[in-house]
Amino acid sequence: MSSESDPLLLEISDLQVEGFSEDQWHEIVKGVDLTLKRGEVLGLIGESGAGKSTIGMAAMGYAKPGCRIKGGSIKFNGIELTTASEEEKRKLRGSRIAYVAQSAAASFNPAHKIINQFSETVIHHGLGNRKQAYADAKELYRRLKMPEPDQIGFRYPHQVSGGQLQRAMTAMALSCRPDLIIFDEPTTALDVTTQIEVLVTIRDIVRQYNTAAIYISHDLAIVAQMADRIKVLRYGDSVEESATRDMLSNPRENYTKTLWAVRTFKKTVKPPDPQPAALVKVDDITATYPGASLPVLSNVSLEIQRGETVAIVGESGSGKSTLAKVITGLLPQDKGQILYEGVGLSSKYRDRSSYHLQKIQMIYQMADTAMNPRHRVRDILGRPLKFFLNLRGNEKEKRLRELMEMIELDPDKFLDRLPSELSGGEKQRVCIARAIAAQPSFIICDEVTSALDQLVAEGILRLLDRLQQELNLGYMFITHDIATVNAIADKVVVMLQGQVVDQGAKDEVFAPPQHEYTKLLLTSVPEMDPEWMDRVLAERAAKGGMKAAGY
Amino acid sequence: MNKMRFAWNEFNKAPLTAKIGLLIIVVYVFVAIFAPLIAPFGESEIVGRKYLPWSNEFLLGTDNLGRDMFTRIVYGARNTVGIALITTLLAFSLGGIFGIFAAVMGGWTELVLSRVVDILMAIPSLIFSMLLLTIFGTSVISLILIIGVLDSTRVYRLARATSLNIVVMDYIDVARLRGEKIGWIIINEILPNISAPLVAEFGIRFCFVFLTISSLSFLGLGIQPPTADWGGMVRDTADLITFDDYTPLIPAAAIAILTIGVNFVVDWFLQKTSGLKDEL
Amino acid sequence: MKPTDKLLSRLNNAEVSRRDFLKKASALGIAGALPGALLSTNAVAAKPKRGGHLRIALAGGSTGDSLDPTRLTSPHINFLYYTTHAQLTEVLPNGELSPYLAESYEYGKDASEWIFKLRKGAEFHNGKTITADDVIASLDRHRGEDSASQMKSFMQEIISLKKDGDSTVIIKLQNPNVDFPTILSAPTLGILPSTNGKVEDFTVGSGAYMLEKFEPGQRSLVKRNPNFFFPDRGYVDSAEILTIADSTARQNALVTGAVDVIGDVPAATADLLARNAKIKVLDVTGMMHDTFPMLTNQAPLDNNHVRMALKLSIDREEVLEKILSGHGMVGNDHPISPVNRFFNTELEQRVYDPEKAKWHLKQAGLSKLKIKLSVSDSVYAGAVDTAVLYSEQAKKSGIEITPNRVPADGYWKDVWLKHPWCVSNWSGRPTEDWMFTQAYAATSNWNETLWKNDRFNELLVAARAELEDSKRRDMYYEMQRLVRDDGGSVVHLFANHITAYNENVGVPSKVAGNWEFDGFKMVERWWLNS
Amino acid sequence: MSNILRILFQRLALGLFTLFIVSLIIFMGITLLPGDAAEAMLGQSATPDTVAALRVQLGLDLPPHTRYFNWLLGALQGDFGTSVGSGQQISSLIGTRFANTLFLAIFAATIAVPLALILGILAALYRSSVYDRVVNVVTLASISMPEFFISYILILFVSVKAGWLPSLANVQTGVPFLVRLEMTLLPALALTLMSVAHMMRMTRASIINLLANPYIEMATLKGIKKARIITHHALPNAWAPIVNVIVLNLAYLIVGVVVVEVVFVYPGLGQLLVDSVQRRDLPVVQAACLIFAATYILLNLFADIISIVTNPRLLNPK
Repeated sequence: MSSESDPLLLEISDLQVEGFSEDQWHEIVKGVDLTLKRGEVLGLIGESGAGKSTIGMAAMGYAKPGCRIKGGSIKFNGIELTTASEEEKRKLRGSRIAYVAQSAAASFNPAHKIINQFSETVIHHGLGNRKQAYADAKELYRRLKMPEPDQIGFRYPHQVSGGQLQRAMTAMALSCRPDLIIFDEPTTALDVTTQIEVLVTIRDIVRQYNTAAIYISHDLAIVAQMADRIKVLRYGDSVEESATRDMLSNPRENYTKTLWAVRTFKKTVKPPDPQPAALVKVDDITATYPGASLPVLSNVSLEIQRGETVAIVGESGSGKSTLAKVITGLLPQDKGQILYEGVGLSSKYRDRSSYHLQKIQMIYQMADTAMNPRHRVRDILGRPLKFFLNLRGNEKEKRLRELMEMIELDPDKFLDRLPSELSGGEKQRVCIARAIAAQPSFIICDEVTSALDQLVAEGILRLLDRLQQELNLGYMFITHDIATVNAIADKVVVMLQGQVVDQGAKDEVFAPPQHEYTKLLLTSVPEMDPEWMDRVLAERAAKGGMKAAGY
Repeated sequence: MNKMRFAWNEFNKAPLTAKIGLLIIVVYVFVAIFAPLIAPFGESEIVGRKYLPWSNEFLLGTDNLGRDMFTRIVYGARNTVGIALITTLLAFSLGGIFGIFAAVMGGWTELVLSRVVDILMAIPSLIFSMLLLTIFGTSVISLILIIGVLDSTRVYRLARATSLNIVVMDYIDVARLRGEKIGWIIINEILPNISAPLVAEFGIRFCFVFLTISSLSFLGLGIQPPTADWGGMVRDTADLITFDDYTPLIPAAAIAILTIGVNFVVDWFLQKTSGLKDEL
Repeated sequence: MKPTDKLLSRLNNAEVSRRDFLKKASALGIAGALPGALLSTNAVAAKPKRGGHLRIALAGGSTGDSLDPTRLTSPHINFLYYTTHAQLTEVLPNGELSPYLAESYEYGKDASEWIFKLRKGAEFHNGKTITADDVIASLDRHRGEDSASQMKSFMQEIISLKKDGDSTVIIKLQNPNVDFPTILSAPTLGILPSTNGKVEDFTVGSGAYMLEKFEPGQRSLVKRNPNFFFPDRGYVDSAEILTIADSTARQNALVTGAVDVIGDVPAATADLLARNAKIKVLDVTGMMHDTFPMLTNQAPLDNNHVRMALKLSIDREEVLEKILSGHGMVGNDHPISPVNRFFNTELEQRVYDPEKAKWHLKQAGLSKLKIKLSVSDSVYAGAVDTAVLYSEQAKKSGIEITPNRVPADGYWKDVWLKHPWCVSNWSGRPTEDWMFTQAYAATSNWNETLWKNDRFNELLVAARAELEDSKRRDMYYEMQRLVRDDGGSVVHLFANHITAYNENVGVPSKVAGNWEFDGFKMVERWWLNS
Repeated sequence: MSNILRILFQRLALGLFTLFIVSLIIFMGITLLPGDAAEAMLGQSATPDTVAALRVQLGLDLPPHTRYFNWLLGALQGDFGTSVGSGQQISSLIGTRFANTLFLAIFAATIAVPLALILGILAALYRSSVYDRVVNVVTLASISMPEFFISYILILFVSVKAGWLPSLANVQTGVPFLVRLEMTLLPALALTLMSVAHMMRMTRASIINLLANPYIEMATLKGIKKARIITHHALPNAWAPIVNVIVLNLAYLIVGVVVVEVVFVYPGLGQLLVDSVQRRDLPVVQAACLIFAATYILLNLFADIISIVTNPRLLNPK
């Protein structure tokens, strides 16, 4: 793309950023160097807390509220941003350097039409009038392959799907034809089948306009599709940097290798039960949300046995989380029945016996919202012990410590902490311990690893697996991530639009995929291969377009 | 001991306004508790001629009956702050509990409660309290109960609205699925999480109680004499202001300073809990 | 030199303070005549001028006011009725009764028959000539069984109302009453036009001014009646009577020139107001008095020693100073004012005496007394403060008085005549008989102390029929003594009517004290200088 | 739009129900009060005889439920009866006074609302600055003063000392508009002082709250000026909470101004209501309370509609 002789567009050296929390300044970025040429795409990769977003924003001379750029130099086009005035920086932002945020839904102002948010940048920077901006917006929407490019801009953000919004935001970033765009995890919030399409359009348009970009992600496979060069970050420090192909074929640092660790974990395969007896049976369930006219689940049936993991796979809106709500009794079904050990459960949790409430537990995706932020770990775990098992005093304390050891956390250190004082992985472990505390036989795991970094997620999966072995638990594992399914499932249920489209033993369903949709899902998962995206597109084009199939 | 040290650390780190606010509150509370020891005279004792100027003997002069103004202000702290505090606490307990209850229960319970609150709020509150005070008499207890109940409608709305955000959290589902009783959920799961907006409202509501009482005493329905209360003291001497006599400014300032102090602390608390960092 | 003149000269030479002056003057029984005297220096030379628009603000008046004389009570209406409606008689500034719409009146064979001759050619505002029929219809409305009039009990004394020709009315009473013509000067007994014996229009009267506009609780607008039967009275062309309930608002209105005259100036701020060079404050000793009535049939108040102890435990001087800032005079535990004709000048003034009070308590077999005093500031401004002050003073006699503030609302129904001890206030009555009959007679509905003293009640009836003044005087003297030493009321203060006006307002040399605003007749009697 | 219409109808129906309950509560309240209109009117001069006579005249001798149903029947036909005290038609008695009350409230609101918004926006923009702190303290001090006291102070300085404005606001029908404005400016200012703090604080809080949203950061990163971010990106999304507070304060301006009316001798509905409660003038109390309740309900409805109209999510469903 770019020749070696080009002057550097962006040159960051020894960047230090601090954040203020708990009444003092902490280093977030600890002296990172970074260079970028015109038209070049640099991938920044790392786990949460690596400082990748902070560096991305610092490239615009911006630090989030509560953060400050403490030292180093940021030169954009020869302008030193660390010493530039607010006004100088403001004039660069949006026009010369643009930003594409992770959640387009949150980053578009809900009060204004999409196209007006596009034109605002152009008009505000004095680069055109409204009419010109509208025309340009439509042109860019067209190039980004958005449906109805002439009309879609006149909708409000909430009227447009996540994938389209992400494209609209890319268009907005391009509105002033900037020299540099910062993409901050632009596809993380998207479904896997949508993700690939957005990735393609982003890559193409960046190439078309020869715009330089910094592409930030936690997913190496995605970065591999987008970037010419990749830089790995950890704890605000640079780990290694090299050209994409070199990085994939020959990672130098151990840490880089661990970034795709989850793909190496495989559950210990158990021989199938000679006399299968369903622990939980979901029998022909149809359910509708109050006030809605269409059912969100239709005729769903499945079975989970003791000691077995059934993965429910599907994209957002497929009804997989709703199924969890029906099983727990939070959403009464219209039709069908939930059976536990052959006994029909009442459709409302309020009418269920304490025994059944105790035996069916749930672990949630967002450990943050699953734990009361005002309760300490001791209370969070202690309550089910007291409530279900009536443990008090020393007995309770003993059991608390046992639980903490089961989830591999030091009781002395962690028992008296608040959730906000735990890391993401630790939170999820505590949630697991809370479920275990009730001595259940069936646990619903709703996207329990989706919010976690890969290494941490792997730890959680291992823990769940170990607990299953020890306690002979049945898991219903809800996830959208095929890799996770591969790692942990015995059986797989594929859901689409409230219906089960495919189910069976993991190998029956996946190897090779039989159902069209299952196939689409599997092929949409990014692979550690810079050619993957082009390959998949070529395959799909050959087949006449999977999208046309209506998924 | 740990907690004391923690509190002290927190205090040290507090912004200046919060320190001032805390200082004001501490002084007021101290004065309220030790009123009989601080005040040089009895609460209603007549010590001299009326409207004596400030002097060494009568720090803030005397009032319209020749009672020591400083003494009245000191006792006023006890009565006014005490009554306002109890009233506000009552309003918050009632409004808070029903508000959260409505949010947790949803459905008919919420509908009925909200309707009742709407009806209570639709009746002009000053008139309503006038009616009720006339029916039930103007003892301190009925004053507290009536203002407390009428004020609780506003707290109800706030508590319900904020609880609705909490009720959708997964940890509420966890508690429900454990089979916890509504009361437990309200107190242990929801209340701690809506305390920030409630406290903010508390700061304002607390001060409004003074004003309500003083408005009521304007209509002749305030606190019983000779009990010293600031609102009533402003009322008693208010017309002097037209003659360039600033006596009524003393109790008025007592209220204003407390209002400002309380809200300084509330602002600080909000800043701490909301995590919203002002640009430093 | 008469004692009055001597005092006045000392006042002018600044030898005595105004308050001392008033105190001494009241002891001399001349306070009623004082206001005029006090003003004489600056008002005597002024000659009334015609013309102008006079704006007056008073405290009383409510949005529920009605012009129906059988339904009204508020000061605003009383004021208005004295301005627009003519009564048969009027009380002159010097306290004497004089014929008004009546040309003359006389009693028949005794005081149970009264003959009123109407003024010839007197007309209503609408041009209709006033006849005996109008008088009969107007008075009749108050005495029917279904009447809800304040004057009902007096009017029911009438056993027949007859006319003798078009301009003579003969009234026969059940019992003789020498003071009956005074009763007919009551504002609500203004004569209204009638057809076929029925009163029809309340807005039309025959007074010095005609009603232009009436907005209940807000204002009344009147303009001069060119055909008034006293052609020389009524100086201003028009006047406006405003109700401004809040005292500060009234004072501000005067200070900013929005009104010319205000009434009910709070005693506490009257002197502050007087500092303003453009504002004059007029103090009129009247008949208005504050009382603490005790129900004499309830223990321990049924014991006169207890009552005496309470009467001795109030420091009237301090109350006068602190509550009224000296704008008034101390009371002597009976309701008769120095303005009244038969004010007992021989009675010794009761003073604060905790020791004597203790002695009385002892006589009642008590070493100390705890008692609740129900008060409301709606009775009169400062009532609550007075009670608080009283309770402090009474501590010295070993009496613990707990002031109990009750709602203004429903005071006269639920507290007065119900609570053993409460606060009350009387605007006073122009005659001793009227006052005693309403508030102290055993048979009265308003006997606020439920006091039943046989000698007193005998004297009351006898005095009514007594035509000889000196004998009546002796009787009223004795009655005052009885009320003072045995009655159930602490009558501690007579409050002045404090009126303030701007310098442009002309004031006659003598101002009536029976009501405020020159006996509510100021629109007819006062003027504007430019 | 159908969305709004549906809510409108639903709320109006609920509002009518609320009004009915309010009328019932007021009726019971007044009936429970010690003393009735006859006793209240006669006051100190009441005798059992005259009270009984007046009761018959006023129709108070009927049992309570009969009186209530008579009233309700009349009210349903638009006849709210006559004042017990003055015998005036309720409509004529209340009409001008309610118009006065509305006038004052609207006048005060036209000063207070923009002022509160501007102060609040500036405070959010320059938060933690000296300006922010000063405004905070001043507004807190102003709301902690009793209403009558603020009014007295205003009168002292503006009216008595400076002589700029009249201290009396006793407007009458037929007063020219400009004179009316002049007469009511002072009470309007007093009301402004009392309501501006609350609205201003809410505006500030709502906007600061919104500033934490990703789209505000996005706007910053688009190089939008700070002032425009506040006015174009934060404010449009803050309308719902702000309008709620404005409505609450409007309700206060209409309903809660008894004290200000007394001090400025303004012939509004509040003073009439207090008078009528004291006089047990049930028809007037009923009518006034219902007007107030209806105002409150309509204002809330208005707030809901504003929050729908300013929220594209609700206005333009998917």
